[in-house]
Amino acid sequence: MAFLEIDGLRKRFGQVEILKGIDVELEKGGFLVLVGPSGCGKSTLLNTIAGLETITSGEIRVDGRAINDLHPSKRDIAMVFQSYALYPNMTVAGNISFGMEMRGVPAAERQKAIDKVAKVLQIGHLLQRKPSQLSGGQRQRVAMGRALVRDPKLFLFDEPLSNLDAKLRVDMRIEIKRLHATTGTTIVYVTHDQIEAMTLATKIAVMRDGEVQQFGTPAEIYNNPTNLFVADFMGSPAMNLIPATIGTNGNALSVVLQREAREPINLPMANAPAGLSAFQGKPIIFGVRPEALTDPEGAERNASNIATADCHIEVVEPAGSDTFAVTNLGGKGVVARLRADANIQPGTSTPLAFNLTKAVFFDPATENRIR
Amino acid sequence: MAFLEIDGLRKRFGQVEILKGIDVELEKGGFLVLVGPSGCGKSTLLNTIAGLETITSGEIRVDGRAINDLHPSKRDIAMVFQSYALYPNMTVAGNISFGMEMRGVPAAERQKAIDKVAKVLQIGHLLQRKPSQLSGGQRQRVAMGRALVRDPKLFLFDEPLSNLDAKLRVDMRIEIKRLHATTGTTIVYVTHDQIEAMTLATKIAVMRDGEVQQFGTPAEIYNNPTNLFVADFMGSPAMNLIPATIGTNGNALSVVLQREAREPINLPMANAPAGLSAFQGKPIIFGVRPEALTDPEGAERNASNIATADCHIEVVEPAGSDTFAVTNLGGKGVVARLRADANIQPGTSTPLAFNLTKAVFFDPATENRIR
Amino acid sequence: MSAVTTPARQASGGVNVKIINRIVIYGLLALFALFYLMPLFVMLVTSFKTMDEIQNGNMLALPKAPTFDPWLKAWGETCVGLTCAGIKGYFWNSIKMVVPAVLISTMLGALNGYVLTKWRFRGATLVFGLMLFACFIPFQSVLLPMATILGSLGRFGVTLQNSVGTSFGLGNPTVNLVFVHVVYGIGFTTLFFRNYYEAFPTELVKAAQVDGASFFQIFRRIMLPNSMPIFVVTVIYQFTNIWNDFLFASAYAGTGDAMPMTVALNNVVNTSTGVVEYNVNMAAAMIAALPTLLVYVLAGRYFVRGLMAGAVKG
Amino acid sequence: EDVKEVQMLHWWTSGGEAAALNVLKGDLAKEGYAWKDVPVAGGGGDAAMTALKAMVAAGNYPTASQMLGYTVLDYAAAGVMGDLTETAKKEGWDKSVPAALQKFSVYEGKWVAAPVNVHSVNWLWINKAVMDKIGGTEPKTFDDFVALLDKAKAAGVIPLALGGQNWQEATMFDSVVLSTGGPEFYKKAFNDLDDASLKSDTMKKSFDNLAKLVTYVDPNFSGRDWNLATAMVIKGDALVQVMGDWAKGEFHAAKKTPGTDFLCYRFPGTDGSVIYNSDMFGMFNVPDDRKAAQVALATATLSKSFQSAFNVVKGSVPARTDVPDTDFDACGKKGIADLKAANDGGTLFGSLAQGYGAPPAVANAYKDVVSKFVHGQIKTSDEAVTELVKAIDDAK
Amino acid sequence: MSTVATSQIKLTPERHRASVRSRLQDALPKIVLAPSFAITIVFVYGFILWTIYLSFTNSKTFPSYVITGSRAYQRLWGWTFDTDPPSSWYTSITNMGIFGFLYIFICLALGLFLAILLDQKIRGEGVLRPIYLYPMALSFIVTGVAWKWFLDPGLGLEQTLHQWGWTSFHFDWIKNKDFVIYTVVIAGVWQASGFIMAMFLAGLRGIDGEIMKAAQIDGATTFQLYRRIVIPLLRPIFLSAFIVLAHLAIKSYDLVVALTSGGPGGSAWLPSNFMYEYTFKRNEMAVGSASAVIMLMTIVAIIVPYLYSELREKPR
Ligand SMILES: Nc1ncnc2c1ncn2[C@@H]1O[C@H](COP(=O)(O)OP(=O)(O)OP(=O)(O)O)[C@@H](O)[C@H]1O
Ligand SMILES: Nc1ncnc2c1ncn2[C@@H]1O[C@H](COP(=O)(O)OP(=O)(O)OP(=O)(O)O)[C@@H](O)[C@H]1O
Ligand SMILES: [Mg+2]
Ligand SMILES: [Mg+2]
Repeated sequence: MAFLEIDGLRKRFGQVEILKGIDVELEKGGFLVLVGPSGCGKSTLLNTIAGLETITSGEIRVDGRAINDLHPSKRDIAMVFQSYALYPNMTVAGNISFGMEMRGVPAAERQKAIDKVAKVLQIGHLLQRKPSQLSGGQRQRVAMGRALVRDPKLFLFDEPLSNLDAKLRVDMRIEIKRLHATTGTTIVYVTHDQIEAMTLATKIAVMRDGEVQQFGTPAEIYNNPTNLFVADFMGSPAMNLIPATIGTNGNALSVVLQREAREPINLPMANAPAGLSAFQGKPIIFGVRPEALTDPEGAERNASNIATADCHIEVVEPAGSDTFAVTNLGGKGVVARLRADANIQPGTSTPLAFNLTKAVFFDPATENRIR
Repeated sequence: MAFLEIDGLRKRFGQVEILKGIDVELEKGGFLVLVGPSGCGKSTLLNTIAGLETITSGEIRVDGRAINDLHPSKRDIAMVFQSYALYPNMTVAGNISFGMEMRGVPAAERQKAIDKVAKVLQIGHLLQRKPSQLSGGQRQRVAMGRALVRDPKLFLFDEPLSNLDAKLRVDMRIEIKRLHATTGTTIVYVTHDQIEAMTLATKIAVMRDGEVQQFGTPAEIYNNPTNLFVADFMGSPAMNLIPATIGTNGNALSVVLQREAREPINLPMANAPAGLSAFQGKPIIFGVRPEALTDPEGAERNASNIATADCHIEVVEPAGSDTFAVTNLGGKGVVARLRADANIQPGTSTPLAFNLTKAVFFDPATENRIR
Repeated sequence: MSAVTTPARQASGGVNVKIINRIVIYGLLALFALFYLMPLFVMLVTSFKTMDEIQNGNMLALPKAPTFDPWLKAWGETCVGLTCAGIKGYFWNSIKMVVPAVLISTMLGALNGYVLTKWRFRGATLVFGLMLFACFIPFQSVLLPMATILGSLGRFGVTLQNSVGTSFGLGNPTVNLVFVHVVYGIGFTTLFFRNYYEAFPTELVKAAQVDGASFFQIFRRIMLPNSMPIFVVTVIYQFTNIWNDFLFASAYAGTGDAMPMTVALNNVVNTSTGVVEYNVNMAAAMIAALPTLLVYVLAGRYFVRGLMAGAVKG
Repeated sequence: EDVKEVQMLHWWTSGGEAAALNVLKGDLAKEGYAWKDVPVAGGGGDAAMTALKAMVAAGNYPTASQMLGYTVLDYAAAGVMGDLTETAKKEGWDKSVPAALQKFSVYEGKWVAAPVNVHSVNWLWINKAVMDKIGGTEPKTFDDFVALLDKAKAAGVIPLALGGQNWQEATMFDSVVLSTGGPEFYKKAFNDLDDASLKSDTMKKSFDNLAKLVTYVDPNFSGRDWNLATAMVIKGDALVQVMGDWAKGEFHAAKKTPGTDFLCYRFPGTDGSVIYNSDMFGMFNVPDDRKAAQVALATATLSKSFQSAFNVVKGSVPARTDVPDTDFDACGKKGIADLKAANDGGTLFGSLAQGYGAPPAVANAYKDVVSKFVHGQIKTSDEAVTELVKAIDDAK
Repeated sequence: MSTVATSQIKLTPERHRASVRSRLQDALPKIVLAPSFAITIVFVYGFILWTIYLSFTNSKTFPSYVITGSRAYQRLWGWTFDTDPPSSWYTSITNMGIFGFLYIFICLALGLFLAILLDQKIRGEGVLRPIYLYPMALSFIVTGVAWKWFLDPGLGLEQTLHQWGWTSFHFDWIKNKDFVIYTVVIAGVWQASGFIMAMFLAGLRGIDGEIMKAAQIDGATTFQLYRRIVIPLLRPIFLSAFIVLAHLAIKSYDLVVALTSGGPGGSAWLPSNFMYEYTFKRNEMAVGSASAVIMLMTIVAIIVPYLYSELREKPR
C-alpha cells in the first residue's frame, strides 16, 4: 500500500471544476513533483492534501488512513506556500519556530533547530527582521525554513525556489535532495523548473486543466511522453513537434518533413515503433528534442540512428553554454541545440544531425503517442 | 549621452546601507538585466528608479533629466512588481487598463489593448476575475499585462516570469524580446534565470551586496568574468572553480589539479593568459564551465585546446537533455556536462575532455581574474 | 560626487509644488483642529473663570483672573446628591465597570469577526447580518424588559447566595452594567473586526493551520497581533460609549455605591434649580472625560503603518 | 439590604434643595436610620422617573422616591406603592394636608405618598430697580400688565424674561388662562378637561393674550433655561418673569431680598387663586422589615420643623397648612396665606403645565400646542384652540 | 467511477473514529460564536418582539399585556400626515431624514478626508489625532452647554463677531424652528467625525503599501489613487462607519436635548426624542413602542438592502 494515495479527487470553486478526478499514489519516502501549466490546479491539489481546501469528492489517504476530515493541524504536514504566507507580526525566527512552538517543542531545542535551518538557508543575519524588511528571495527562504525546521510525515512545497538566484537554487535543491535522502520523508513538490523536476523527483505527475496527463518516473516522462501535451511541456527548450508524413524508404519507413522552397527532407527510420506502419502516407507529428538535433560535430558519436540534412538557419541564439539555432521544418520553427562555439550564421544553410533513436511520433487526431 | 544614467546611487534602510554607490548607464532602447544573489538590492534599485523609494544620495537621470524628485506617477515608467501588487478590488481587466485610464486613453482603445495583451499572456478567460481567484502564475501574468499594455519611456520588470512554467516562460521571454525589438523601449529587468539574462540583455549588471561587480554584455559576463564572484554566479550549473597550481609542461605553462588518491592531472596550456606566468608554482583558481568538461565523444571536435584526463565519477545526474557527472578535483566536486546518453556509471573512471580554450584563472587572494 | 549635491536644486520646480502641497495639507489640518478644539476651548476657559466673569464676560475671552478653584471644587467638593465630596469617588465605579465591559465585548467581537471571516460556515452571513442589525435597537425600548431580566437574575443571585454561598455577581449593579454593555456592544465590535478581518489574508490562517496551530492559537498569535489599528478603534468606541452611557447607568446602577461617573456628573451638571456653576460643571466634565481622553492619546500610538505590507503576494 | 436604611430616589441635587434634604437626612439619622442617596438629576425629573421605572421593573423598590402628581397615582394603580394610612392617622395628615394634595397622595383611601411642599406657579418676579426706573406699579389686570410691559419696552429694557422651553411657556399660559377666564374656567378647562371650555372663545382669548405677551420677549428666548431667564431679571436686563416660586431660590442665591431687590406679585387677575404643583415622596411597597424606616421617613417629611426648614430654602410653601410662617420671607408668607385662602375658598388648582391638572399624556400634549403656538408653528389662536382640543382628546 | 464508490465504503469506519474530536474541532467556530448569537437573539430580537407586542396593547405607564388593537399605529399614522401645524411625529421623521442624511454624509466625507490628510506622513499626527477624536470622549451632558453658548446669537459666535466689528453677521439657527436641526447636524458632526476619521485611518493603515506603489507607477495622481484604489479597498470600513453613524443618528437623543431642549416648539425632535417622550414622559408606552417598531421597520427597509448588497456571497 502506498503512503500517499489520492483517489478520484475532485474540487470545484463554485461552478468551475478545478480538479477533475486526480488519482495519484506515492510510496513512503517518495518524491512527487507536480508540473503543469500555470493555473492547472497544482496549488489547489496541494491545498487539498494539506486540508486547507475542502474537497468535493474523492479521498486522500496517508499511510492507509483517510484524512479527508482531519483538521490541517492534525495532519502532520509541513507546507511552503507559493505566496509565502509569512506572519507579518513575527520576526523571521518567530516565523520559523512557530510550528515547533505549537507542537510544544522546548525553547532550547527550537533555538538549535532555528540556527541549523538558518545556516542551511543562509538567513542567519535576518533572524530578527520582520518579513516586510526582506527581499523576495529572502522571504521565500524563510517560508522554506518554516517547513524544513519541522519533522512532519509529509512535506508540501509550492514552488519554493522560484524567487531564488540560480546558484542559491542549486544549493537549495541539493539541500532538499539531501533532506529527502537522509530523512526519507515523503515530499510533494510543485515546480516549473525542469531541472528541479527531473533531478528531485522519484515520480512526476504532469497535470493539465485539473487532470493528470502522465504519471511516472522522470525518465519515463522525458523519454516516453504519452501524448503531445506531455512531450511539449517537459523539456526546455521544448521538444520540436513537427508536422510530417510517413513515407517509405526501401522497405523501411521514413519521415518526410516539408521545407520551405526546397524539396522535403526524407529521414529513414531504422527502428520505427510498430504502430507507425499504420500511418503510412498519413500525417503524423514527429517529435525530436533540440538536443537530438544538432550540428554533426556535436552529435553523439555512437548513436545508432543518425540522419543528417541540410537546414536553413533562421535565428541563432547564443546562450552561454549552448547555441540554439532555429530552422523551419514542416512549417514550424524548429530549435536545434548546437555547441556553444558552433560557427553558424543566421541566413545560411547548415547540415543538422537528427538523432532518430530519440524521435517520437504522435497521432495528430488523438494527440496520443504512436508506439 | 545615455538614456538612463545612475550615478553614485546610495540607499540606506536605517543603519544598513543597501545600495552602496551604483553607477550604471543604459543607452536608449537598451535592455539591462540585473542579476545577483537574493537580497543584494535589485528590487531596491528598481524601486529607486521608479521613485518608490527615496534615495540617500546620488542621482538618476532619464534622457538627461534628473528625476530624483519627480513623483512616480510623473516618471512615465511601467513596472512589474516582484510581489505582483495587483489591485484586489479590480478585475483582471481593470487591473490591466488602470494605467491607461489614468492617462486618459479612451475606453475603446483600452479595450483593444486589453484584448491584445490578454491574448499574448493567455489570460483572456480570466479577464473578469478578481486577483484572489487566480493562481500564482496567473497573477504574475496579470502583473505583466499591466506593464505591457502601456507605452512608457522605461519598463522595469522585477522577476516577472518566476512563477510561470517553462513553456510559458519561453513564450513570454520571446514576447518581451519582440516588444523590445519592435518598440525599442528601454528596459531594466531583474531575473534569476540565466537563460533569460543571457538571451534578453544587451547589458548585464551583476550585483552583490549593493555593489555592481561587473557591467557588460552577456557574452562578456559569461566568457570574461572579472572576478570569482561573477564567474561563479553566472551560468547554470555554475562554473567549476578548482583550486590548482601552475606548473610547467615543457616551455608552456600547465595547470596542476590534485586528485584524491591518484597522481595530479597536469593540463598543458597552449595559450595561457599573460598574467598567469607570474603565478608559476603558486596556487590559483582554475575555472572551467561544465559544458567545457565533457566526455570525449561529446567534446567539440574542432576546439584548438582540448586535454583529456581520466576522472573518477562520483555522482551521475541525468537531467533529460544532458547528463551531469560529478568528479572530484582539487578537493572540490566538479561538474561535467555529458551527452544525455553518455554511458557512464558512478564509481567508475572515465576520460573527460577539458576544453582549455574556455578556461579562466583567478587569483585566490584578490579573487580577481588573471589576464 | 558632484551629482550628490545637484539634484535637489535642479528639480526645484517639483520641490516647490511639494512644499505648497504640504502647506495646504497642514493648513487644512490646523483649520479643522481649530473647529474641533473650539468647544473644548470654551469649556477650558470657562472652567478657569469665576462665576462673575462667566455671567458678565465674553464666552471666548481668556479668563482675566484665572482660578483653579472650580477644578478643586469639582474634584473634591461639589455635591453629587447629598454627598459633597466631589466627583473623584466615582472614577473607580466607572472603571470597575468599563474595563471589563470593554475587554469582554472587544474580545468577543474579535473572536466573532475571526469566525465570521476565516471559518465561514453556511449561514455565517445571515448570523452576521442579524448581529449587525441588532446595533439599531433603540435602548429606550430595551430598558424595561432588560430591567425585568436583571431583576430576576438578581433574585436568582440571592437564592444562590443563600444556597451555594456566592451569587456569582448576579444582582450586583456593576456586573449588571457590564452585562448590558457587553450585550449591546458585541454587535459593533463584531462589525468592526469582521470588516477588518475581511481583508486579512486567509493564507496566513492556512499557514498557521499547517503549522499545527489550533483555532485559538491562530487567533491569539496571528490574528490579534495584526489587528492593532482596529483594536484601537474598537476599544476607543466601546470605552467612550460605555463610559458616557447614562441611560443604563442611571437605570441599573443609580444607587449610591455603584453610581458611575456619568450619573454623578449629570447630578452635578443638571441641577434642577439654583445657580448653575458653569465653571465647576465644565471642570467636572473635563475631569470625567480624562480616562477617555487618556485612552485616546495612549491608544492612538498603536495606529502603526503597514502592518501587512509585503506579507502576501497578490 | 439593610433594614435600617432609607433608599431615596430624587432629583434634588442643587445646593439649596440638597441642603434641605440634608435636614431630613439628619432627622432620620437621629432616629437611627441611614440615608442611601439615589440622585438622578436632569430634565425636571425625567431621568429619575426613567430610572425609577427600571428599578420597579426589576423589582428593586426604593424606600421612597420623589414623584409628581399623576405619577404617584399611576404607580399606585400598578400596585407597587406602600400604605401609610396608619401613620397618616396618627399624624393627622388628613386634616393638615390640603385636599387638593390628598388627591394625589391618597389612592383608593390609602396614603401612598408624603407631600413635601406646595409650589404655586402664578407669580410675577420683578426687578425692583427696573420697576422703580420705569415708575411701574403692581399690575392688577392683564391690561395693566401689558401697559407695564410697554413702559419697560419704551425704557429699553427687555420687558418679559421667558425661557423658550415648552414647560416654561405652558407654565406662563396656565396663569394667562386663569387670568383671562377666571378660576371656574381654569378648573373646567385644565382640571376637568371640559371640551366646551377648551373650545370656547375664552380659550381663544387666552391664546391671544399669550401671543400678546410673547411680543414682549427678546428674540433669543428660544431654548433658554428658566434660571437664565430669572438671571435676566436679577441682573436688571429684564423687568419681569412669570415663573413658579422656585424662581425665588435664584434670587436668594444671588443674595437678593424680596421687597428691596425684587418684587413678587400674583399674576395679574389671578389674585385669590393658586395654581399649584407639589413634590411628593412616593412610598413603595417595601418588604415588611424595611417598613419601619419608611414610616420614619414619612413622618419626618411631614413634620412641621422639616416642612418649614425645607420650604424656606426651596421657595415653596409647606404642604400642610398648620406650619408657622415665622421663618419665611415676605413672598413666602404671602404664599402661605394664599395657599390657605385658596384651599379654603376652593380656588386651589393643579397646574396643567406641571402635571397636576391632568395625566402626563394630556399635560404634554398641551405643552406641545402652547409651545408650537409660541414659536409660530401654529399661527392663529383659532388654530391653537382646534389643535388643543384635538391634542387633549387624542391623549385622553 | 468505481474508485469513488469503493472509497466511500472504506470511509465510513474511518469517519467514526475521527468523529468526536474532529466534530468538536469543526464545531468550535460555531461554539465560539454561539453565545454572542444567543445573546443577540434573546436580548435584541426577543425584546423587539416584546416591543411589537406592547405596541398592540394599551400600555401606558407600565407594560400591559392585553392586546387591544392597533390604536397606537392609527394615531401615528394620522400624525404622519399632520403637517399644518406639523405634529411632533411628523417633525421627528422629517428631521430624521434631514439630520440622518447630512450627518452621515458629512461625517463620512469629513472623516475620510481627515484620515487621508493625516495619512500623508504628517508630523504631529500624534497630536492631531486626539484633537479630532476627543469630542467623542465628552458626553453631551456638558459639551451641549458649550455648544449652546457657542451657537447662541446673544453669547457665542454672532456676539463675538459683532464685538470684533462684523456687525452684519447673523447666525441664529439654534433659535429658528426651520434651521435648528442644522445646528444639531453641526454639533453631531463635530462629535462623531473624528471617530470616523479614526476608523478610516485604521483601514488605511491596513492597506498593503505595494499596491499604492503600483498605482503611482500606473500614473495615478494622489486623487485618483485614493478614489480608485484606496477608497474601494476601504469598502468594509465604509460599512462599519455607516452602521456606526446610522445608529448614532437614530439614537441621537441627548444631542437634541442638550443642545436645543427640543428646539423651538419641539422643532428639533428626532424619533428617539419622540419615543422617549411618549414612553417615559407621557406614559403612553404603546405609542412609544409603536414608534420604535416603525423606526425599526424603516431601518430594515433602508439597511437591509444595503447589508444584502454588501454581505451577499460574492459569486466566485
Ligand atoms: N524595509 C526594509 N528595511 C530593512 N531592510 C530592508 C528593507 N527592505 C529590504 N531590505 C533589505 O535590503 C536588501 C535588498 O533587498 P532587495 O529587495 O532589493 O533584494 P533583491 O535583490 O531584490 O532580492 P531578491 O532577489 O531576493 O528579490 C535585503 O537584504 C533586504 O533584507
Ligand atoms: N478562489 C478561486 N475561485 C475561482 N477560481 C479559482 C480560485 N482559486 C483558484 N482558482 C482557479 O483554479 C485554477 C487552479 O489554480 P491553482 O492555484 O491550483 O493553479 P496552479 O496550478 O497552482 O497555477 P500556478 O502554477 O500559476 O501557481 C486556476 O485557473 C485559478 O484561476
Ligand atoms: Mg500555484
Ligand atoms: Mg527582489
